[in-house]
Amino acid sequence: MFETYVLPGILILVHSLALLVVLLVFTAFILYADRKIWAAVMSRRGPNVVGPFGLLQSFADLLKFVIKEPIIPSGANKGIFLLAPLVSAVLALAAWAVIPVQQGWAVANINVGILFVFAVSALEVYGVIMAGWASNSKYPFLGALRSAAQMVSYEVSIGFVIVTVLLLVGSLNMTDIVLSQQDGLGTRLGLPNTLLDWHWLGLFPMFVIFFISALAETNRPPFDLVEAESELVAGHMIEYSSTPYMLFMLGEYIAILLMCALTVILFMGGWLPPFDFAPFTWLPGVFWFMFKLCLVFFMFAMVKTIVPRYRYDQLMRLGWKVFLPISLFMVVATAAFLKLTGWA
Amino acid sequence: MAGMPLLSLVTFLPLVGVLVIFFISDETELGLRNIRMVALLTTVFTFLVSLLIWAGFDTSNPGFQFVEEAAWLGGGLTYRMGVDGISMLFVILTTFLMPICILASWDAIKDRVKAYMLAFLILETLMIGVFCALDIVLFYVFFEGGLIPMFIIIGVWGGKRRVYASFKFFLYTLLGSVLMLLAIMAMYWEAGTTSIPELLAHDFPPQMQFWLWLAFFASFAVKMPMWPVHTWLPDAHVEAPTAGSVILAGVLLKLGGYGFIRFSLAMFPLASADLAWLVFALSVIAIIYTSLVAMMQQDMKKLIAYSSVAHMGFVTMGIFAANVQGVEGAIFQMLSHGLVSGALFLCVGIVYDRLHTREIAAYGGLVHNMPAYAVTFMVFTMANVGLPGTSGFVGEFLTLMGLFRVNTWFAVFAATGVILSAGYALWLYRRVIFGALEKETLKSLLDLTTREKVLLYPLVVLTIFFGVYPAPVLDVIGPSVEALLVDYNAALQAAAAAGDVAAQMN
Amino acid sequence: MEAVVASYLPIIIFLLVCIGIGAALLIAPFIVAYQSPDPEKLSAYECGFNAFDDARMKFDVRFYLVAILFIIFDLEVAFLFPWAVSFGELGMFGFWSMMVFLGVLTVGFIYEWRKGALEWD
Amino acid sequence: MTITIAHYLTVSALMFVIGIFGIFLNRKSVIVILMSVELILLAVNINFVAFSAHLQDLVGQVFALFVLTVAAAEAAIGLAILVVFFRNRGSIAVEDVNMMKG
Amino acid sequence: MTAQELAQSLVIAAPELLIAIGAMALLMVGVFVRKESANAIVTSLTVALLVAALGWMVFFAPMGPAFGGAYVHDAFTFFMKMLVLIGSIVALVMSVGFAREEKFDRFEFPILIALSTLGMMLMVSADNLLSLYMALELQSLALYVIAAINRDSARSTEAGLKYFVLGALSSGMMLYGISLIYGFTGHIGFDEIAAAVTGGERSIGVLFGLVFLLTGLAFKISAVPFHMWTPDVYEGAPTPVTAFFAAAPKMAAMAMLVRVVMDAFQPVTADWQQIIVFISIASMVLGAFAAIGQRNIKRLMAYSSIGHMGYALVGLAAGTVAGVQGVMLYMAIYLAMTLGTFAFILAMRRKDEGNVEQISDLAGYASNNPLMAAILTALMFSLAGIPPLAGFWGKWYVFLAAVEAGLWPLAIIGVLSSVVGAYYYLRIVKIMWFDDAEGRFVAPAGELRLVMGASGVFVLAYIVFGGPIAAYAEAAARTFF
Repeated sequence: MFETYVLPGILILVHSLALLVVLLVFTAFILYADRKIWAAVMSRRGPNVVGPFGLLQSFADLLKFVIKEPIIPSGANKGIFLLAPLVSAVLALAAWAVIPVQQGWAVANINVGILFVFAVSALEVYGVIMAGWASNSKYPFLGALRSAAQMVSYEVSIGFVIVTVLLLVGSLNMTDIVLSQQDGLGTRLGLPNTLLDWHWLGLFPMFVIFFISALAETNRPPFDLVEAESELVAGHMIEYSSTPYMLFMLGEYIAILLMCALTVILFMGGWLPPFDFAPFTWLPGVFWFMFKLCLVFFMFAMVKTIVPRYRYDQLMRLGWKVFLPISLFMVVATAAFLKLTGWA
Repeated sequence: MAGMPLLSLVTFLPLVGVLVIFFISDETELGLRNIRMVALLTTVFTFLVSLLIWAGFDTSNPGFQFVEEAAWLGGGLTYRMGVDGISMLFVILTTFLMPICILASWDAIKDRVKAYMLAFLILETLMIGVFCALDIVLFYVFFEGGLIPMFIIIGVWGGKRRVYASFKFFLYTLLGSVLMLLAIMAMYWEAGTTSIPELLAHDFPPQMQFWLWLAFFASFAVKMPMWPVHTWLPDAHVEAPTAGSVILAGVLLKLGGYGFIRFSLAMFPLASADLAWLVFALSVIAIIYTSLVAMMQQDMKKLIAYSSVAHMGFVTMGIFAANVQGVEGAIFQMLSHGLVSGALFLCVGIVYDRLHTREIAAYGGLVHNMPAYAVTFMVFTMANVGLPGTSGFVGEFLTLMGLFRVNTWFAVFAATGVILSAGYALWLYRRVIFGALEKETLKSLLDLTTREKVLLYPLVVLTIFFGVYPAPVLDVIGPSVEALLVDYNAALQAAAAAGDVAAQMN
Repeated sequence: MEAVVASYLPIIIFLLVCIGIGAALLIAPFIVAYQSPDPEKLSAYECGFNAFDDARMKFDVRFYLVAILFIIFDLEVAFLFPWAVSFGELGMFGFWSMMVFLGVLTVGFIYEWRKGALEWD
Repeated sequence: MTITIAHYLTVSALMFVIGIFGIFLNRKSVIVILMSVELILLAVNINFVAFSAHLQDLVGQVFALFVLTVAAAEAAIGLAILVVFFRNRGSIAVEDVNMMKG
Repeated sequence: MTAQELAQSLVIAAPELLIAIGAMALLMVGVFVRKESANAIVTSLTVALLVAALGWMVFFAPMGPAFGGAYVHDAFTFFMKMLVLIGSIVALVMSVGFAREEKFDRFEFPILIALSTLGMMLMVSADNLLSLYMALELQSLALYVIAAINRDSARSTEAGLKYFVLGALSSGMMLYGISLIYGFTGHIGFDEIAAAVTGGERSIGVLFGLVFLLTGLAFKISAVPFHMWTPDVYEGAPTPVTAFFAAAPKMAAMAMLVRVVMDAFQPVTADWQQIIVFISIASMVLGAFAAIGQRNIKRLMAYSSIGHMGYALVGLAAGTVAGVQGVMLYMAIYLAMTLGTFAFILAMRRKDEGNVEQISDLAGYASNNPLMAAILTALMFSLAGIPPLAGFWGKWYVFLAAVEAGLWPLAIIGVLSSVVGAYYYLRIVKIMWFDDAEGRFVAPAGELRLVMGASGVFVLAYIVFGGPIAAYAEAAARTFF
């Protein structure tokens, strides 16, 4: 009894808690990094008061949120109003259950990992819609609609991109996806195992599309129309305050990290070292994973600082009229290429 | 001559007229005249051709003659035509009455002449087909198909309550005959054929005969019409145009009688014998009840209609008396009634055309300014009563004789019907023809025109001729009826023998 | 079968933990923070006025359109997933089947495009 | 307690019945009807997958996948019709779907 | 599947493939040509496409199973698909004038017709439950949209909504039945199911599945008690759409019903026979009585169609060769009658009022246009089942089968309700012939006259030329035994 049920259960629990704690702390610093980078590009200092170099800024924010008065608008549908942030945050977190940060280091190494992530991230729309609906105010509602439309539009391209990767991998398991990048284009060209084997090279257009779609999917600038301060005054979150508001922000950042992690796993070889020889292989996989994650996030942050915000119609046009046809075509092209060359 | 499909020719000749009329415009007066002429010529020609059938008919042969067969819809359904002594004269009767009807409607029908003529010609085809069909499905098709033109004739060219009458006519008849349809299907599965001669030869199991008989009875009793399902008839007659009434009384009612003889009696002898009491009872009621009702009528047509019901009571009794006199009498009665009642409706139509009323009370003393009319009317009234020397007498006498041999009590009651019919017919005659010519409206009435004479005189001649000398008709009917009854009695005896065997075995 | 199901157990536990953390954060201010609800504070606020009309208003039908298009395309993706995973084992028949399928999809896509379903202005 | 095919069937039967009742007893909004229809289809999918696993036969799962697609298409068309209906009548309450009777 | 099998399958299913590819090509044509001419071009091309498919099927397509038992083309499917195609083509042709007069110009309409026709052909040919379901949905989804095609009309959208809700419900129930059948027999192929239910104990689960399956199918042929949508959809949808609804889908759904019960469930005939008998009786009776009070002719035709489906089911209930033959002939004859009638309804146009739909608008039509009135009269009597018109022969075959099978209550109730039904057909004849004339209708368009004429000739001449049709139907019906 104990050995079959309780012990594995406790192990999983510990595992989960470990991952979550690391993830949340990491998120705190990512948040800080985001602000710092933004500030740096603008030649500002950014947060620099709380703790050394302002490193503890995020924790101060947390404290502030917790002791702030939570306001529930009188016209709101209370239950759904409070459920919405929870859904947003929990779903973003939940997807992490299947992300392997190193070989064997996944809370759940299920055989349809990527499908799970895809499904959970699709569900995130619910948080947005629920928030917009429950607030019973025009602006959140409009913001939620726009946000939902935006999220689902790019979801489609992301799906097609994932399909191209799957064509090369032949498995839905995240670990298999990473491991398949041990030999790829580079090896076939006669080079040793390097970062050239990863999918980003072979599927470069898809890599780009995925990256941009990830920005849009997570409402990151330049696609942050949802909370576009000047127009919709924070979109679906407008009526929120205190930790409910914080949960949205938390969910958003965790989703951003999730997208970064997916980029890493799908295109950048996951925990694999960039060069499969001596000095690089000494470092553990989890380091490489974190390193790549930070790299991708750095790109996220840089995009935020340097690209101007899109108009809504431009955003939708980009999603439906550019990315969708290209990714559809790429699926066909990739499949045809694989069939013709017999690589698959 | 022998190779010619004479029956099909007679049956479908009117359709040729239909085709021709179809292409004549009815916009002009000339066109209307042409339409009438074509219709008349078609019917007359059909009549003449049909006389060839009589001419070529072998009276010594009790079986079917002029038989034609051709592939048809498949699945056992074959196009079969043929006539025997029972049906042949009905064909002639139909073709004979048709030109009369056309002539009778010559001036009476003013609007939609084209449709009217088309309907009549189609109706003729269907009626002839009923008597010629030797396939039971083909029979049904013709039998039912007649409803369509008749519905239109009553509904379009009828009187005030024509809509009610036409619906009643249609639905009553349809209701009866759908049950017959099911019976026909059952017969098909039982016997594996729809050919009437083969079905006649087939012995249906007694239990089944019972149900089949009832189903056929439902249809024919309505068509006949028998009490209590006769109520459509007075309505239909009253509202139909004159020619419609003539056809209705002259031919359509005979379909029921013909069906009784051809199917009920011949195919289900056991059931017929078992259920004869039912027919007798209903017929007696019909004769007495409808005769009494007829006396009360204020409307000439209605009176004649009720008298038709009463006369048909004699027919059904004669048929189910199931002896030579009865059946022959019934057939003769039907033929005679076809002439006489048709003629009576014509007579009514003649005064109706002049005065546009059928109220008996509106007339009186017509003998003074319409002597020829009075004479012809008298002949038909006498024939309707069944006075010796008219064709009506022969039929009634024979049926009653046949009935006496079977059941005296029913015969006695039926005989009272003769007296009652004398009552209402003569009373009608007296009120319309005799008396003083008092009413102003009547004084200007003219006697029969040439066209009307052409219509009525042949009927007068025939009525008296067959009353005095019925042999030509009876010669035709005789052998077939005898053959039928031989089969009938043989079937009854076989069943009785089988019953005895069964009884002994128990 | 059992093994497959067992591999999902961690997800459940992980999810419960997540919900726990989220709920804790959500509830915390209701326990910790100072609260003084007041109708004026809680009422809807719209450009400096009380709300003009119902928030459950009509909105652009194009949002529906996007939703519907999404459903359709996302399902195509659902078909593509198993196909892509087993792509290596599929013969030319499998390949061409999916090409036909995508061809049909493309026809629909072109139709939408031409009908202006993808316009947004 | 092991979970047998009967349990799956019971769950799906319950969902199916809820869906049917949702259609017939709901007097409020047509959207609820659409959702009930989806519920019915989900019940069917549970059946298919459960049977598929029970019979060790893939056909059921393939069927389920097709059902999913059809469900999506149905939802899409249903919503579209509902939208045009709303545009014409300004309501999607069930009792307002009543122009024609008899 | 080997390449050779695939090639063979493609050849067998060529008509369907032709329609599928053609419909997509036409969709492209429709969006790329000028907007004003799109409808005309696409409609004519769609007609050409369907005619080509019909021609291909008649002259070239071989018969046999295809796609590994998912599809079959045999004499039965040949017959029924021909009806489907004729129904679609004629309905489409009849829509042209209406589209022109009523500004009903959406080029999607013909394409949706083509797609639903494709679905119907596949329904007829489906040989396992999966292809059956997919084909059914292809047809239904297209039909939902077609019903609501006039999106600016409240009645049309309401019709579409009602049809959709009930259609989705019924296909859900049907699907539930399919899942049970699959689960308890382990198969979805009709032949395998038949083998599985033969002999040994058929489980209660299969029986349940069968009930649900029949429920769904009954909806598709609008049989009682799943008929509620029919009157509303008939009334609400634009008339050419109603004409289409009345014609082609009924053929396909009936064919599918026949195939399911005769192919997959023949070994358990006794189980489904009672259900079919019940549905049939209920449909006939309701169709007869509910139609009496109707004033809108389209609505009347809806009840009439419910009744007629009941009559067709009489043949199916028999479950014999004669029964299947009866169903096939009944459907063929019904198709001819209903198309003719709808051609007439489409021709009910007044100069100032546009299309009218009240039965009373027909008053005195016979004096205005006797020829048309005569044709409609023939059609009405035929619908009522009066010999010698074609409608009688339809009833003849189905009731013949019922009598053979000893289903007396069914047969008797059937003929009695046909008498009741005759009443309301007569009422139309009465209004046309007996009542005083009202305003005139404008002269019907050429294609409507053509359809009416053809239908009238068929109805009148069936008695002469029906033999070969009946013989073919019988041969086709034998394929199930």
